[in-house]
Amino acid sequence: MKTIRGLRVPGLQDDVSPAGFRHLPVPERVVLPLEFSLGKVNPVVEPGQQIRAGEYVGRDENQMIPPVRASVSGVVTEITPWPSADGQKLLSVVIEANGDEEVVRLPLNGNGESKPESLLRRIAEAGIREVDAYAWPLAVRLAQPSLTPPILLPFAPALRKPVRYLIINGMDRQPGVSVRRNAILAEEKELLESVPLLKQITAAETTLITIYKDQKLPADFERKVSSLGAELLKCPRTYPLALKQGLIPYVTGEKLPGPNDDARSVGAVMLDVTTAQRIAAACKEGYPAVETSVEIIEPARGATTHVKVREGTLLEDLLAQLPDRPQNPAKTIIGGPFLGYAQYQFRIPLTQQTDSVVFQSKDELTHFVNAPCMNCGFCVRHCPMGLMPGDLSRLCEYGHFEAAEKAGLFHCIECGICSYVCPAQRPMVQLLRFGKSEMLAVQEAS
Amino acid sequence: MSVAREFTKGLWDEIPPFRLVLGLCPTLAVTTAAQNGMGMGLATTFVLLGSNVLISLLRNVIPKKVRIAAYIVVIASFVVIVELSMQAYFYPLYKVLGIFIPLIVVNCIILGRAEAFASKNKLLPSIADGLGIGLGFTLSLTFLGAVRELIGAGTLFGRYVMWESFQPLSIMVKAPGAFVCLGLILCLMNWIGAMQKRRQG
Amino acid sequence: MRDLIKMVVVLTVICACSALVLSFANQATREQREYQVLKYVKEPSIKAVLTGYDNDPIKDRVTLKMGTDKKGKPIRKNIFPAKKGGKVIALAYGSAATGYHGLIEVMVGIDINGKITGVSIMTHTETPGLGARVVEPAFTGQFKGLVLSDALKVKKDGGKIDSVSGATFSSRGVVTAVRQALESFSKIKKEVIS
Amino acid sequence: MSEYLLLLVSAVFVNNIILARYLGNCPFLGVSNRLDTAVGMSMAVVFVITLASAATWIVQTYVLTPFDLEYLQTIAFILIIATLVQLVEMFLQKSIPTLYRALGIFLPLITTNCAVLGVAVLAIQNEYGFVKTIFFAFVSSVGYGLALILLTGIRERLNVAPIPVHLKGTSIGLITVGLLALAFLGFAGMVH
Amino acid sequence: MKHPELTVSVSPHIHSGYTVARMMYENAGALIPVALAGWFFFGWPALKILALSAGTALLVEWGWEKLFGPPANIRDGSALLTGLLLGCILTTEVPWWIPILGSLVAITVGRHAFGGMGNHPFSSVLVGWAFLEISYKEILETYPLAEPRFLLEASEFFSDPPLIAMKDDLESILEVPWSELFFGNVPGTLGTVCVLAILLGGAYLLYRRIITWHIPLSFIFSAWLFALIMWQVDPEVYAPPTFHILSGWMMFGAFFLATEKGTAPVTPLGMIFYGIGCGVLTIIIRTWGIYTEGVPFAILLMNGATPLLDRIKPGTAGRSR
Ligand SMILES: Cc1cc2nc3c(=O)[nH]c(=O)nc-3n(C[C@H](O)[C@H](O)[C@H](O)COP(=O)(O)O)c2cc1C
Ligand SMILES: Cc1cc2nc3c(=O)[nH]c(=O)nc-3n(C[C@H](O)[C@H](O)[C@H](O)COP(=O)(O)O)c2cc1C
Ligand SMILES: Cc1cc2nc3c(=O)[nH]c(=O)nc-3n(C[C@H](O)[C@H](O)[C@H](O)COP(=O)(O)O)c2cc1C
Ligand SMILES: Cc1cc2nc3c(=O)[nH]c(=O)nc-3n(C[C@H](O)[C@H](O)[C@H](O)CO)c2cc1C
Ligand code: SF4
Ligand code: SF4
Ligand code: SF4
Ligand code: SF4
Ligand code: FES
Repeated sequence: MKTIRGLRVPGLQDDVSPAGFRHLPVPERVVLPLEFSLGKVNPVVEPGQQIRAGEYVGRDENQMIPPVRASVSGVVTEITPWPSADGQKLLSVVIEANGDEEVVRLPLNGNGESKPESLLRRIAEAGIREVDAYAWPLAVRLAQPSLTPPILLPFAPALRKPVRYLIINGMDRQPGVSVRRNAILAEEKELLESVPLLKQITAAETTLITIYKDQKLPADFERKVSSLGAELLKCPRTYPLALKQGLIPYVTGEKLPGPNDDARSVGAVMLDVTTAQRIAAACKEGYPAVETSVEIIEPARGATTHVKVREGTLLEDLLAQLPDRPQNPAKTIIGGPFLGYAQYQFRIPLTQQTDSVVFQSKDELTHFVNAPCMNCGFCVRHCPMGLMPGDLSRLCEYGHFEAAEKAGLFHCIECGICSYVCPAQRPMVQLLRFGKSEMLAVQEAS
Repeated sequence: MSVAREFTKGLWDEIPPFRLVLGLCPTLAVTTAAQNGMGMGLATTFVLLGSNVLISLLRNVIPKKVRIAAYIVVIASFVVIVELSMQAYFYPLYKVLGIFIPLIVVNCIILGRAEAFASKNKLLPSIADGLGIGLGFTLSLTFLGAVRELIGAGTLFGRYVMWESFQPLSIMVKAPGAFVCLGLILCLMNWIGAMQKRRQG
Repeated sequence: MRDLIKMVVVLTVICACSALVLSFANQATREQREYQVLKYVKEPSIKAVLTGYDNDPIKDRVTLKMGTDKKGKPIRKNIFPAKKGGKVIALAYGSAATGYHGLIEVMVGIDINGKITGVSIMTHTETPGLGARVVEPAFTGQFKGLVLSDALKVKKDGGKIDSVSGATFSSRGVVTAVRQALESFSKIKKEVIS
Repeated sequence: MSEYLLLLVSAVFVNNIILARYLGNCPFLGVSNRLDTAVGMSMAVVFVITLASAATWIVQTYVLTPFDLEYLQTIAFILIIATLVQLVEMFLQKSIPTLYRALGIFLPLITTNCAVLGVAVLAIQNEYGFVKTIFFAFVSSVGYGLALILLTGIRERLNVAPIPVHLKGTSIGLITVGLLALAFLGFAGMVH
Repeated sequence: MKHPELTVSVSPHIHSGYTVARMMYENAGALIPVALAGWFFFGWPALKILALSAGTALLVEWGWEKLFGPPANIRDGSALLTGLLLGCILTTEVPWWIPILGSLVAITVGRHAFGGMGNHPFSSVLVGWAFLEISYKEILETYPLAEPRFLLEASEFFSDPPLIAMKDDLESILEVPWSELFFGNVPGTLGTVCVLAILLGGAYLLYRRIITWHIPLSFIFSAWLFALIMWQVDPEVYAPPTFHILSGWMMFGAFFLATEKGTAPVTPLGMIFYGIGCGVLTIIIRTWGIYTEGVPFAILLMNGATPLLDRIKPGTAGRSR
C-alpha cells in the first residue's frame, strides 16, 4: 500500500449522524442534460410528446454512452440549451411533470437474467452516471476482458487486463460531504446485493469496500461483507484518498500512469457505493437510474439534510420544497467545498453527478488574493499528486506554460488542497486551470 | 549623423557599461577607487581611439575574411603599447590594474566598435566614436569608482572626505559591493531612461 | 587566388608593422620600466634597511652575476649601494629562503663593516595572523646590529632570534635568508667597491 | 597531492574566477537565464580554458621567454586563443558533430571572454609548471561553471518573481551575483 | 424565486485560515524565549538592540510599501520577523547604528530588490548581517560577558565566545561542562547563546508546523557527524562534535535561519540535502576559514543552491505525460 500525501480537516471530516434520506415529492418540472464529459446522446423525443418516467429521452446510436431516461412522467416542453452546474450550457430536455410517481421498469431480457453479459447490458441501459469523471462508461469499466466488446480493445489496451481489484468506495470524496457514508447506512441492502453482482461481472480477484477508519456502519456490517467474499478496507481520513488518484495507489500500490488513465490500466475498477446501489436496483428490481441523492449543507448552522429527488430537479424547486431552507446564502456551491462549482443562480438541474449543495454565509467566504508565492512549501507538503504547486502556479502566472507542463501541470487533479493551505492565499487552482487551458489552446492551434 | 553626435552618443545614449552592457570585467574589478577607474578608462580610451583610427584608415585594404584577425592584431598592439608605457611611467596604477590591462584586448567594447563602426566609417567619425565611447567608459568607471571609494573607504581620489567618526562600509570595495553597486546603478539608469521616455510622451 | 594572396600579404604586413612598432616601444621603455619596478618594489624595503645616505641607491645599482641557475643561465643580482658624499657606506640586497608556504624574500641592509643595518620582508605567502607576523618590526628589528659571527638562528635551534610564536617555520626561513645574505657579503663588497 | 587539493579549493571556492576575480562577466550574465544553456556554456568554457592555457603555456615557455619576447605576451596569447577556438570549432564540426551541436554556439562567445585570456595569464604569473597549469585552468573553469550554474538556478526562479520593474534583467542579475559572492566570502582565508 | 446576491469563484471554496501574517507572528512568537534568554544573560541592551532592528525593519517596510506598494506589506509581520532575527544575531555591544544599517540592507537589498518575501534567493537576515560582518568585523565581534540576572553565576569558563576560545586554545574548552553551553552562560550574540531557549522556540515552530524536522535535524546531525569524524582523526586539533553543535549559532541557525521561507528548498529530499550542506560547510568554515562562525556563510551558500535542490521533485504520481 502506498499512502498519499494530502490533507486532514478534522472539523469537516467528523461523522454525521445517520440521517437517512428525506424523499421529496415529484417536482413540477425537470431538466435533463444530454451532454456529458464522455460525449452527447441524441434526443429521441420531441416537444409536446407525452412521456413516462423511465422511458428514453436520449440515446447514443453507438450505444457507448448510457441513455438518458425521463425521471418524471409528463410532457416534453422544450429541448434547449440550459445552464449546468459547471457553468456550461448543455442541450437539455425539459419535462413538465404530471405528478405521477410511477416509474417504468427496465424490460426483462428473457431467462438469461443472471448471466454477466445480460447484467452488463442492463447496467448500460439503466442510465447510471457517476459522480467522479472516468474515461470510459461504467459498463465498459466493469467488464472483464472476455466480456469487453472486442472492438474496444485496440483503442484501450488496458481493458485486456483482468480485474484484480474491485473497489467499492464508501468514503466521501471531500471533507465536508457525507453522502456516501449516509448511503451505506440508509441503503445497506442494495449495497450488499450489489457485491455478488459486481464480483460476477468483473471476476475480480479481490473485492474491497473502502471506508474511513471509525466510520459509523450498519450493525454487523463487517461480517456481512466478508460473508459475501469481500473485505472492508479501513482507510485514513486523508483527503483526497477517496478520489481515484488517491485510492488506486493506496490499494494497489501502483500509481496511475498518467493523469487521464483509468484504474483498469493497473487492473482495478473503482466505483461509488451509490453507483453500486444503483446497479443493484437496476439488476434486481429493474429500476432505472432516475433519482439522485443530494446533501444540502449549511455549515454556518451546522445543518445537513440528505434528500432524494428525481434527476433533473432544479435547485430552485428543491429549495422550495424544503421546509427548512437555507437563510440568505452568500455563496451556493454545487459539488462540495473543495471540488464544487459556485453558482450565480438557482435554476440549475441537479443530476446524478450532483452529490451535494453547500450554502455558505457571508462570514465563510474565502478571499484568495493575488499575492506572490512565499515559497513556504505548504502546498508541496500536501499536494497528493507530488507536484510543486507553488512553482507551477508561478510558471502559469508568468506565462511559462510549457515549463509548467514539463513540471507536471497536467497531473494536477484540481483537488484544491494547495489553495486551501496556501498562507499567501493565492488562487492556486485558478492559476493552474488557466495554465492548462492556455496550454490546451496552444496544442489545439498546432 | 553629425560628428558631434557620434561623439556625444557615447556620453549618454550608449554610455558603456551602463547602457551598452559590455566590458563588465574591468568595470567591476578596477573600480575600487575613482582614480583606478579613471586610469583604466583612459587606457581603454587610448586603445579604442588608436584602433578606431587605424582600422578606419585600413578599412578598404583589409580583406573581409581576415578582418577579425587583423583587428585583433591592431588592438593587441595598442594594448601592448599601453602596457609598456604604463609600466614605465605609471607603475603604481599599472600594479593596481594588473591583469586587466592585457585584458583590454578582449574588452567586448573595443572589438565591438571596430567591427560595428570603424570598419564602416571615415576617419573623423571614427575618431569621434572612439573618443566618445572611450570617455563615456572613463566617466562611468570614475563614477562607479568614486561611489565605491566614498562609501567603502571614506575617500575620494585618495583624499579623506567623510566625517571623522564615519566607519567605511568596506564591503563596497570588495567583490559583493562591486556587483551590487553596479546592479543598483543599472537600476538607476533604467529609471532615468523610463523618466525620459515618459517625458517625451 | 588573388584574394588569398592579398589576405596573406595584408596580414603579414600588419603583423610585421606591429612587431616593428612593438619592439621599438619595448626598447624605448626598457630602462624606465626596470627602474620603475625596482623603485616601487624594492625602494620601500631599501629605505627600511638603509639610513643616512644621500644618493639614489636604485639609480646607482650594480648588477652582479652570481653563479648560474639550473639551465646554466647566469643569475643576475641587483646590489643597492648607499653612498654618502660619494662614498659607499652600506649595501642592500635581496635574499630568500623557504618559509612554511614557499619563498620568503627579504631585503638585508649591511654596513661596510658587515653589520646588519636592517631587515625587511619583501614578499612572502605565509598564513595571515601566524607566519605573516614575521613582517612585523618586533621580529625583524632583532637583526639590527648583528654580524655573521653572532648566532644567527632561532632560539629553538640554539640561536638568539625569538621566533614569532606559532610560526617557527616562517621565522626560520627569514633567519636563513639573512644568514645567507651575510655569508655572501665579503664577496659582494669586493665586487661592488672595485 | 595535497598541493593540488589546495589549488582546487582555492580556484573553485576561495578565488573563484568570476566571484572573486571578476573574469568573464559578459557571457556570465548573458547565458544565465536557462539551465540547459548554462550547462552547455560551462562545458564549453572548461574545454576551451583548459586547452588554451596549455597552448599558451607552451608558447610562453618555449618561445617568448627564451627569446626575451615577454612583452609580446598579450598579442601572442590572444592570437593563439582566437586561432585555437577556430580550430576547435572546425575540428568538432567535422569529427564530433554531437559535441559541436552542444557547444558550437558558445565557442565564438568564448573567444572574447576575459576568463580565457585571464586564466592563461594568471597561470604564467603564478609560475606554474605544465601539469599544474592544466590543472589550474581546469579547476578554475570548473569554478566558473559552478558559479554559472548556481546563478542560473536562481535567475530561473527570478524570472517568475515580481522583481521591481527597473531592477529587472542585468541589474538584478548583478545584485544576485553580488550576494553569491558574499556567500562565497565564507571560504575566505582557507587557502592562499 | 428572485435571484439572490451570490458570490461566484473557482474552487476550492474554503481556506485553512492560516495566513502569512499568522505564520509570521507565530514565528516571531517563537523568538520570545530567545529574547528572554538574551535579556537574562546580557540585560536590557538586548531588548534595545531587538527594538532597534525590528523598528527599523518595520519603518523601512512601511516606507517601501508607501513608495512602491505591494508586495511590501507591513501588516504581514514578515518585516518584524526579519528585524527580530537580525537583532538576535548581534551582540549587545554594537553601537546603535549597526542594527539600523543591518535592517536597512536586509529589507531593501536582501528582500525587496528581488520582489519581496518568498522571492529573494538569499536569507535577507543574513544578507544584512553579512554586509555588516564584512565591513565591521571588529565591531560585530566585540563580545559582552554573560551576566545572568539570577539563578546562575557568571561563567568561570569563558571570557571569549566558545568558538573563539576553541580557535585560541582547544584545551581550554575541553573541561567546560556542556550544561554551560546548553544554558548559554557564555559570551556571544544575544539570541544565539541559549540552546535551551532556542530548542523551546524550535519545538514551537515544529509543533505549529511552520517548519518541518528535515532541515534542523539534518543540519545539526550532519554537523555533528562531520565534526565527529574530524575529531576521531585528530582530537588534539579538532573540537569535539558535541561542542560544535552546542556552541555558536548552530542551533539558532538550524531552527530559525536556515528555515527562512523562500530561501530553503521545499521538498523533503531537497531539505535534507540542504541541511547536510549547511552542517558540513559550517564545520569546514569554522575549522579552516577566517570567520569565527561558519553557520551564516554555510546557510548563504546553501541558499544559493536551493533552486537546484528544488529540482529534486517529489515523486510525481504517475509518469510524465
Ligand atoms: C544608517 C546609519 C549608519 C551609521 N553608520 C555609522 C558608521 O558607519 N560609523 C559610525 O561611527 N557611526 C555611524 N552612524 C551613527 C552616527 O554617526 C553616530 O552619531 C555616531 O556613531 C556617534 O558616535 P560618536 O559619539 O563616536 O561620534 C550611523 C548612523 C546611521 C543612522
Ligand atoms: C590550512 C593550514 C595551514 C597551515 N599553515 C601552516 C603554516 O603556515 N606554517 C606551519 O608551520 N604549519 C602550518 N600548518 C601545519 C600544521 O599546523 C602542522 O600541524 C604544523 O606545521 C606542525 O605543528 P607543530 O610545528 O606545532 O608541531 C597548516 C595547516 C593547515 C591545515
Ligand atoms: C592554520 C595554521 C597556519 C599556520 N601558519 C603558520 C605560519 O604561517 N608559519 C609558521 O611558522 N607556522 C604556522 N603554523 C604552524 C603551527 O603553528 C606550528 O605549531 C608552529 O610552526 C610551531 O611553532 P611554535 O613552536 O613557534 O609554536 C600554522 C598552523 C596552522 C594550523
Ligand atoms: C550609510 C551611512 C553611514 C553613516 N556613517 C556614519 C559614520 O560613520 N559616522 C557617523 O558619525 N555618522 C554616520 N552616519 C550617520 C549620520 O551622519 C549621523 O547622524 C551623524 O554622523 C551624527 O553624528 C551614517 C549614515 C549613513 C546613512
Ligand atoms: S490542486 Fe493540483 S496542484 Fe493543487 S494540491 Fe491538488 S493536485 Fe496538487
Ligand atoms: S503554499 Fe502558497 S505560498 Fe506556500 S509555496 Fe505553496 S503557493 Fe507558495
Ligand atoms: S482560466 Fe481560470 S477563470 Fe478562466 S476558465 Fe480557466 S479556471 Fe476559469
Ligand atoms: S478571474 Fe477572479 S475576478 Fe475574474 S471572473 Fe474569475 S473569479 Fe472572478
Ligand atoms: S569584459 Fe569580461 S567578458 Fe566582457
